[in-house]
Amino acid sequence: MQEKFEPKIVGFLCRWCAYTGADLAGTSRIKYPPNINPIRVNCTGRVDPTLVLKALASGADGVLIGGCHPGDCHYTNGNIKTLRRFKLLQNMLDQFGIEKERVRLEWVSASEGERYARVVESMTEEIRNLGPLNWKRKEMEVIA
Amino acid sequence: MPEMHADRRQHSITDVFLEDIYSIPGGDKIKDCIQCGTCSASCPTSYAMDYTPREVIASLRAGLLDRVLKSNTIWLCASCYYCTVRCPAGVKLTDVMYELKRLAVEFGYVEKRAKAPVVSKLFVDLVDKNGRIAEVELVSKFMIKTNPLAALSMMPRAWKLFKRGRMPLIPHRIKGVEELKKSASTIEEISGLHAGTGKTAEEA
Amino acid sequence: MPEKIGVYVCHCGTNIARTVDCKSVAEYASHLPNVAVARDYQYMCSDPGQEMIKKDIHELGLNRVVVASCSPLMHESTFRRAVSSAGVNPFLFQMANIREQCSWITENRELATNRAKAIIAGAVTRVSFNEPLEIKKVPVNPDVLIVGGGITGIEAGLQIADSGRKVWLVEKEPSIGGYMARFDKTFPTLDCAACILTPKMVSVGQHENIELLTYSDVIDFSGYVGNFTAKIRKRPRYVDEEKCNGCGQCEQKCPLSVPSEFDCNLGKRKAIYRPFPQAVPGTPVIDREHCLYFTKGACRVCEKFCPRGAIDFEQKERIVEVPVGTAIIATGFDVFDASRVKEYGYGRLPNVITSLEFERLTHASGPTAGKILLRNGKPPETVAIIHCVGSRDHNYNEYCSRVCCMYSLKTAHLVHEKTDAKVYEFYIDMRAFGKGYEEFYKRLLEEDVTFVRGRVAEVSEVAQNPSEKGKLVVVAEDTLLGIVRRIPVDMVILSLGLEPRKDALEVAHTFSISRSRDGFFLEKHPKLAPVSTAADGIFVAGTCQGPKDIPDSVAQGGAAAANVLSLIDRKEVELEPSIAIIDENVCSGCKICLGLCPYHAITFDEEKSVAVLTAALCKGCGVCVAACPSGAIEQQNFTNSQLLAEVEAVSA
Amino acid sequence: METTTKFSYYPGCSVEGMNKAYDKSARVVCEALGVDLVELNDWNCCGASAYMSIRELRAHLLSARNLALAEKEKKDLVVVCPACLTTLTKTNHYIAENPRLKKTITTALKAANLQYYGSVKVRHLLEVVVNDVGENEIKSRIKNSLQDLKVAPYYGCQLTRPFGEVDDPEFPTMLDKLLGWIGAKPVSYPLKAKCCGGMLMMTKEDVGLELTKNLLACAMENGAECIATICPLCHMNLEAYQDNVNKHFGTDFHIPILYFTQLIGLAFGFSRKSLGIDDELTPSKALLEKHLEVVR
Repeated sequence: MQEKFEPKIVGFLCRWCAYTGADLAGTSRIKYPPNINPIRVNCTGRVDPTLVLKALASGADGVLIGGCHPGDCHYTNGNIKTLRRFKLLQNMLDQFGIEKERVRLEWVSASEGERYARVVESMTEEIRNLGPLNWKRKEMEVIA
Repeated sequence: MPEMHADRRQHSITDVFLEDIYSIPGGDKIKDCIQCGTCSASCPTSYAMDYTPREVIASLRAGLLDRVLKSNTIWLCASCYYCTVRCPAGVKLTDVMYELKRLAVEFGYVEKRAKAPVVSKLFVDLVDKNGRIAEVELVSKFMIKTNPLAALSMMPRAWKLFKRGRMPLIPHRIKGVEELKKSASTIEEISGLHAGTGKTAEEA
Repeated sequence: MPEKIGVYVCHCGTNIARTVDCKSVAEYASHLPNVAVARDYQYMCSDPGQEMIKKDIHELGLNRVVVASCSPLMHESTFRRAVSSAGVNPFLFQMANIREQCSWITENRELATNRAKAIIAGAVTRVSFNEPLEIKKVPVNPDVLIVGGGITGIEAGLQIADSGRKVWLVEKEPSIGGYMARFDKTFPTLDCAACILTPKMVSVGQHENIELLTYSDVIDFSGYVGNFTAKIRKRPRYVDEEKCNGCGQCEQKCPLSVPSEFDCNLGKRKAIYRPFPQAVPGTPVIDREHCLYFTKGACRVCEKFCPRGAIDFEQKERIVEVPVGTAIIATGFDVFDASRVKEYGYGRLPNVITSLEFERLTHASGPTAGKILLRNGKPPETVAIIHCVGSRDHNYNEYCSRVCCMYSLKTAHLVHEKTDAKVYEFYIDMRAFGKGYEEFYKRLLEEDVTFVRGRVAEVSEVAQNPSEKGKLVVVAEDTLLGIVRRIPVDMVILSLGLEPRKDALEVAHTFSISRSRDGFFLEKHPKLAPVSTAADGIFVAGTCQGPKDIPDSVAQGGAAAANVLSLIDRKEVELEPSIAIIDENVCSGCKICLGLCPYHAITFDEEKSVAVLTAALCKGCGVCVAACPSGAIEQQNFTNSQLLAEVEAVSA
Repeated sequence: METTTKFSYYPGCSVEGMNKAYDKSARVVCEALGVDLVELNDWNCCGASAYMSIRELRAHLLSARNLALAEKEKKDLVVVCPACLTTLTKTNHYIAENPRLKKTITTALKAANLQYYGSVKVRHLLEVVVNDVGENEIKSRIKNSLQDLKVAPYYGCQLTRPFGEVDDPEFPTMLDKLLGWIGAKPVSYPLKAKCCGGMLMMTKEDVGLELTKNLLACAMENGAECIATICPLCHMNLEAYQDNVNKHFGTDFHIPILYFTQLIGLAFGFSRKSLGIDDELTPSKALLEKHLEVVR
């Protein structure tokens, strides 16, 4: 029997909303696939595209960027800056031939444990359907 | 929830009910019922019911769905949807009533001459035959099936309606009725022998 | 110095060990590069756990430490302290969260164990790149801002002021006192609200350490813990607070009466008014929207009769900037708008009233001087009290408002006491959880109130029989009997739920705090940090955090005061060191970062043509770091090399 | 200015059968208002409550077939029967929310060479007249104002329940507003959105009669001279069963029941015959003559 493909997802979670929301999912014992490796940042505004590409180049099959809902950013509007950058990032992925579903930007508040779990769940399923990302081309190594 | 056996009779009536009700969008809200009775007191016909709508859910929880399926409660629901819009737990009680009606017919809980199931079954037959319903045909067949004598008492009103051109006697049959039958049999295939098709015990 | 890393895998009893094979994880970690020792232990946060780390640091010469346990939000500071006390810079410590975001989210032991390994690999790789950082300390401004002058804000304000600290108390309304000032009696003791509240209000007004700003709101709040600046807008009262002695002449002489908001529009007030006689401050305000001088251009009667010349029609709005070190948000609640439940007829059927209106009716200084009367001036013979209006309802608010059961009992008692009316109480579940509450319920049972267990479906004016003629018919299922009852009554009192203030979102933005799903302000931890917020130095207390009764609100006001005083007495606070630093040798002077910084922490040095950072203003969001095209900006403790290393390790 | 708005029109079985006057008056009024109703070709029964009570999936199929036919026309689908409105809207919602149901229905439709993508908006004619046509347009066409005719607007259940998308589910006001525009005096009475008994009149007559009696009594007590309806089934119960109510309860109701489209038509100056008012069992002629300048 072929082994089930378990996608590897890297999550960049802002410490105020998404990371706290992810903690809440755990505290509430909400179950979701353990396919995400959370990396805590102060604000999604810190997540520059290099980090995302680095993750994909290093073997991750997908990347989740999780921030506060618009208007709720602890640093006024870092999440909005991320949103703008995210659009550019999507174009970049497109040029590399990477399905845009592999990188998601989601708003998860500190009280949305359930939502966080569902986001990870749906993302895991989506990437499971897409299959593994084998993307370790030379030019990529240069960028990252 | 595990897949249901093709033959729903292998399962308890409670399990069959829950399987069906959870498949309705928002159907799982039935779990949230806090037994407050808003449904019963909002219901215009609960005064005539054997069990109030709230007691329907209480019965379900107690494993006593049988008594509800045998009762007059489900056939008194007029689909006014007051319970549904007012329920503080978001239970779609009108949909629950529909589901119970279907189960009562499917699992043979209704008496042969019980009026409401008879009219519903007639309705289905006529729609399946013609694609539309002709009220006159429905009413007259219904009277003959349930209470031929009472049909006589209807005569004065029927005559008045007829005189005013409100008793069209020839039913309309839609052109796509054969196509519609194809679609319907596709549904039967997909959903299995009994599941949700509403075939009665006798028919199955 | 070569890196010598110690890795400690915590079982957290069975919290982690149940789904994560901690032994094999430690074994795995021991083979990771630069790891000198890897151990697993029952409770790393316990004293023996911490001692183990310290011992290894001393004996094995560890210079970096990773603890894999719970969320860093729980114990990061604990372990930082531990390594620090053993002589290792606390920032050479890295925490790996294998509980909240690993062991608790799945039942699959194999997957959870693999995930824990990857998370630890990330932390171990990262910690090699961590750099020692010095935590900067700044002095705490001992002045405190309190927003909201209800019982919670009053309690907090007095506690803090009594300790000798200065309090700025900001209240939106013309007087402090909040909702409690509008209540007649308080449950379950039935003591008179005013008797216990007004002395406290007076203390606030007279306290030498309290600067009271009423008719005011906070429009901006900036800075960081210990050093905030509040911008407060003080709306014009058109009465000089210094000159006015509260004699009330102006109110008597004012020719214009309008409905009183304080009395739920059941009574009247003048265009120049104090909301209620015991208002603090006692200075009236002129209601610009109604005042004849402001609307028609003529009158000024109040000015004529004021013996102190305190009326000042020229008064303007003032903006006050106040430096404070900490803030307590105690902005309270709104009551649910009963007209939203159309089937209860509020606003359509005259004798359907709200619980708040009832408070005013039964209050000795209310519009009926304490008499409970129908709109036609007659006392009711039958009264129905409906619980849970707007609460426990997915159409409105899902939560229980916590106070309604008890105040409904109080309502029933007062109706009983003041009229001969028969009282029906319709409840879903009777929640009597506080001290003396169950006893109070029992007392009401003994007072012959008729309790009907069932949520009311509608209040109808349609009579189905002669006994219902001219009555309000309350329709509910008596769920204990399974029959629908129609009970004709004269008066219906709707027990309103509590809601977040309409401006809660704005307030949350002003203070950079979050809200929970129900819209109330979010505490840092529901059990262990109930009055703290995620923003250091900003606390929440009372009903702005969630529905609660007076005892709990007062307790929270006191708790917030203690938190604030503890911070002040520390005299200094440590600043988050994860701020940006700009390498001016690399900066190309493109100025992209300048526009991005939300705190104006980056300025431009025209001479050198480089960007310059003011460290005290930086809050460490990292937006500039991610945007800098030449890589001249780094974020301490979130450097590119740290993050890239962690990313690479967890992705592999 | 002559503008026409085109809609697909779904009359529904009830209107095709015993309640032709509703269809007739709706068409007359819409023509006058520049609302072009194009009858949906070969429509079928919507799968209404009686069908839904026996077969769930096939009830949705019946609805979906109509929606698929309407989707081809690329226009909103207008209905006059609130039960059809609820049934069609329910299928629309449930297909959108339940992928499994959508798959089943899509497969079944395919067997009949049909497809439904979920884009059709189902609307009741009352809502179209009030929201799309509007006050000015209606007032400008009044030739024969109803001159303070006291009308009790009767909404029944399914215009606003369960979905509540067009008006308040407890106290709708749309029809009140419309009646005001055509010169009538809408009677305010608390039962305007209560249930008339619906199909129970056939299967459980005593309950049906009780509910209908309550409505008639409440409208009368509040001064109504006639009742405006928007549903063929409500109309039938209130009108054709008035005799039975009187017999059963010893009451003496003789209150004319008129479709809202008939009332608009009268205000626009159409003859009673062209609006199907001659078909009614409780005559309204005398009443109308009292209030209208011209009654033809």
